Amino acid sequence: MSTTSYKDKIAARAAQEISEGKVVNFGIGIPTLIAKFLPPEVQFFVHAENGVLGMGGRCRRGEEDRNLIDAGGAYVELVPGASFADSSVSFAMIRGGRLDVAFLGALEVSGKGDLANWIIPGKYAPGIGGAMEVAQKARRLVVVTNHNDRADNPKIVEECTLPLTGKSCVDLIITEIAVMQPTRRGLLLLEIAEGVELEEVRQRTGTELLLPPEGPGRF
Amino acid sequence: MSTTSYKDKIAARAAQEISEGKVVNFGIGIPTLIAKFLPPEVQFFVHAENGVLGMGGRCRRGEEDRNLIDAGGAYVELVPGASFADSSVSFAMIRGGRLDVAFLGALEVSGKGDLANWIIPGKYAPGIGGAMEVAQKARRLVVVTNHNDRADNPKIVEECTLPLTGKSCVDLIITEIAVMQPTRRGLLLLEIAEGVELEEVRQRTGTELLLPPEGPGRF
Amino acid sequence: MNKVCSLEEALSRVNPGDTVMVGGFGVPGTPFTLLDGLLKGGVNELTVVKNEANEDHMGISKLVEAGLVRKMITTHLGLNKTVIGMMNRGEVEVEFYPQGILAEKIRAGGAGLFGLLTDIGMDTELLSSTKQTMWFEGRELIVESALKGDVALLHAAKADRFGNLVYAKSAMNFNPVMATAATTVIAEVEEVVEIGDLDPEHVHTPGAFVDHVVLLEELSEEYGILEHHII
Amino acid sequence: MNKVCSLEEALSRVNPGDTVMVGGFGVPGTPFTLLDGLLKGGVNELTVVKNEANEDHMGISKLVEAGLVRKMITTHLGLNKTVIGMMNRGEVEVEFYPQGILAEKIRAGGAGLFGLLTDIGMDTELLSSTKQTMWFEGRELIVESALKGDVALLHAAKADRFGNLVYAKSAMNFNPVMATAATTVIAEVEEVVEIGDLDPEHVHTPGAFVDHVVLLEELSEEYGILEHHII
Repeated sequence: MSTTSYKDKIAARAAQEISEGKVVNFGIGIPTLIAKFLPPEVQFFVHAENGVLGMGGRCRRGEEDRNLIDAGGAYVELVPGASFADSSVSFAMIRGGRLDVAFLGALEVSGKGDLANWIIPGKYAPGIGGAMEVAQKARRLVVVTNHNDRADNPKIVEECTLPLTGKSCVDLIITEIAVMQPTRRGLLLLEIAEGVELEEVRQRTGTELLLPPEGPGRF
Repeated sequence: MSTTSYKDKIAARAAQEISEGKVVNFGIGIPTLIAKFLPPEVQFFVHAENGVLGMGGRCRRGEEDRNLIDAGGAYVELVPGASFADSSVSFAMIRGGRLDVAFLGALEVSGKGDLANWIIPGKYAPGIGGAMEVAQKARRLVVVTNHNDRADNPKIVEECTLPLTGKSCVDLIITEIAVMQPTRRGLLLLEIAEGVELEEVRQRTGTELLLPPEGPGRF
Repeated sequence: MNKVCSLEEALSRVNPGDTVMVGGFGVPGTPFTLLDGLLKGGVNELTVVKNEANEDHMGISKLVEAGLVRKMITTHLGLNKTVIGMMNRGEVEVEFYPQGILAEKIRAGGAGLFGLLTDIGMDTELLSSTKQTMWFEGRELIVESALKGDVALLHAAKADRFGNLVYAKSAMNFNPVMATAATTVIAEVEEVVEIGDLDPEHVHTPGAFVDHVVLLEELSEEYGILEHHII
Repeated sequence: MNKVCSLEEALSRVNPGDTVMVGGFGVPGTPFTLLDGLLKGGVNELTVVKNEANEDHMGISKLVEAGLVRKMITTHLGLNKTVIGMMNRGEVEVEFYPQGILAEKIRAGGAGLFGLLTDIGMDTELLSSTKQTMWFEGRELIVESALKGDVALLHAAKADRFGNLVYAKSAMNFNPVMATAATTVIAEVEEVVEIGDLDPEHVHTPGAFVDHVVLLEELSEEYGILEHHII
């Protein structure tokens, strides 16, 4: 799979986690691709940490508004029903439990649902931004990530080695080859991508995979 | 002096404590009479605990707006430059130090500037409302009160016997016969009402009065 | 996407024993119709969080008088002799807070915080004797816990179908903070507009906080001008 | 009643060593003209509170690069390699907070509170190892102190002469909370209107919080569209 196609594969599967009326937050990277896989009749509201609720897609060139960006700096459109709030209200929405589902990338994610995605000590430490609050407080946290890193090491591990963004916070992990659910007993393999064998998923995953009684589905 | 005239006497003197551009809070009772003694060219902004900043006078009959009251329930007008805020912002303004001057009534006030005005144990205990925050946090707190209670006992005392609204919070006391300033050394008698003798003020006051070097003025 | 529903459907979310936050400061912003619905339903053992108890025989006072309220968390009952009498006779439990501290406790609950540190009331016998205090950065402070509700009942001037709310004038008061602080947030509104009809810069409470919107078909007398408050 | 004054007059209130709160999240809401004024004045040893350090060679970054900033209190520097480099070389001290917790610390300062209790970061090594914690109502929580500034520098779309402010779209962000939290609050604005021209229900920051208003005669290039953020 090319880079583009595996990212799209992940984003398309992630889009199924959004339904009518939901309040959604997209982290940077793959999460920004998810919205385009939702049918236009599904009305949902995208939250950005800088106080926008109800972002649409990115602006077409020439239609940018200097006062309207998302939390990553991109110029965005608004959907009907949008509103603006200050930073304290925007995060009250997050910590108060009004984000129905959030999608974040990962550096490492453990079978118990621990997430590390904000710091590589000595290499990359730009600050936590809003990620810790989103990770800890979204009602449902979906991690979307390539299954392995550039050196082919598993990103889904037994224990995170990097400093955590949040502990036991991940509800679902979607990669280009598998959909997995952290549970108290371990990581449950819910779905395998079309054309991928169970054995490949096992080999490329850094923690044991539990199988549902009916066996994993396909996506 | 009749009740009306002594209240007006106090309110008129209190009005001199307000100047251009100030943010002001009026408690119930005598404080509500102060605004009418200010010349119309002085632009100031009256804050109410329920979120109004920039109240004008009371509405003329028939012009009441069911959605616009002050913190005591009276229907009020707005001045140009008014704004509405929620209760948390309204009190952020108070506790954050943005009330330039507040006027409150008193049950008792001590020479050190302690104020008691919210509870008479066993008799009257309706709750503190916003008075404690106004008393503790206004930049300048002016107590406006009749000098003695209905039984002719001094309301200005050595030590308050009633539970305090605020400790060492009073900057100025204005009554129908005197203007006094609580200081660390004791209560300084700044002004005596026209036609009143120093001896009368001393007799009707429950704590020692200090005199300024130049002697008290008249009002 | 349509949060507009009937009064009955919305109020079916309120259960006996619930903590109910009720917007309003005096008449403005008080959800009289939702309160009448609760009264009719007879849901009891309620803990009610409200600035005051309205005035005698109005709004929340009717629920207290009917014995449906176990406890009130409030700031001032000065305009309600009936509820003060019931409090003094032990017929309703009342917990008082300074008004802005009540607002902050609710706001903290809504913002997913657990408590706040304040000096309000620190030197007064009533407060300093009944609260948890701690030393922080060289001074003793009161620790106030965050307050959350099972349900919040609000009144707004307008809503769209997503639940974005706009309040009128001094009817805002406690409504925006309570909108953030309850598991289920129900707003009665005087007008429902289509999604997209409200200016995003003028929305007071974003729709994400609101679960149900009830359109008022008429405003009862309680919403009107109170004769005794006219000069 | 007129809080409108010159840039020079307003900035004369900023002194070496001050804690300066600066509004903005990226370009929107950043007071670039006030920051350029500070840079020109060379006031140094500043502690700056800002969501991020803008991008390289823009806004607050220019003050950091000029060595005028002793310490930044911020949430994320991901879009500014220059300041990250200076931080790594020890040329500027940086204190990071989770973004919403920074907003709450500022808000608490503005609301006259002294601190707040939160569980954000409680289970992460970085935060739980460097913060004061306490047990409260059965759980361990982080105690965050309130944050106040000597000066706040804001950007708003409109102001009246009393200092009532209206922000545009996502240019609101940290401006309203910072407006409450500093001894001296200075807002640069794109338009000044007469007192009475703003709708009282649409004012975002009441004038009581604002000390000085500076009218921008023109918007520099920094306020415009950033080419590299266009798709």
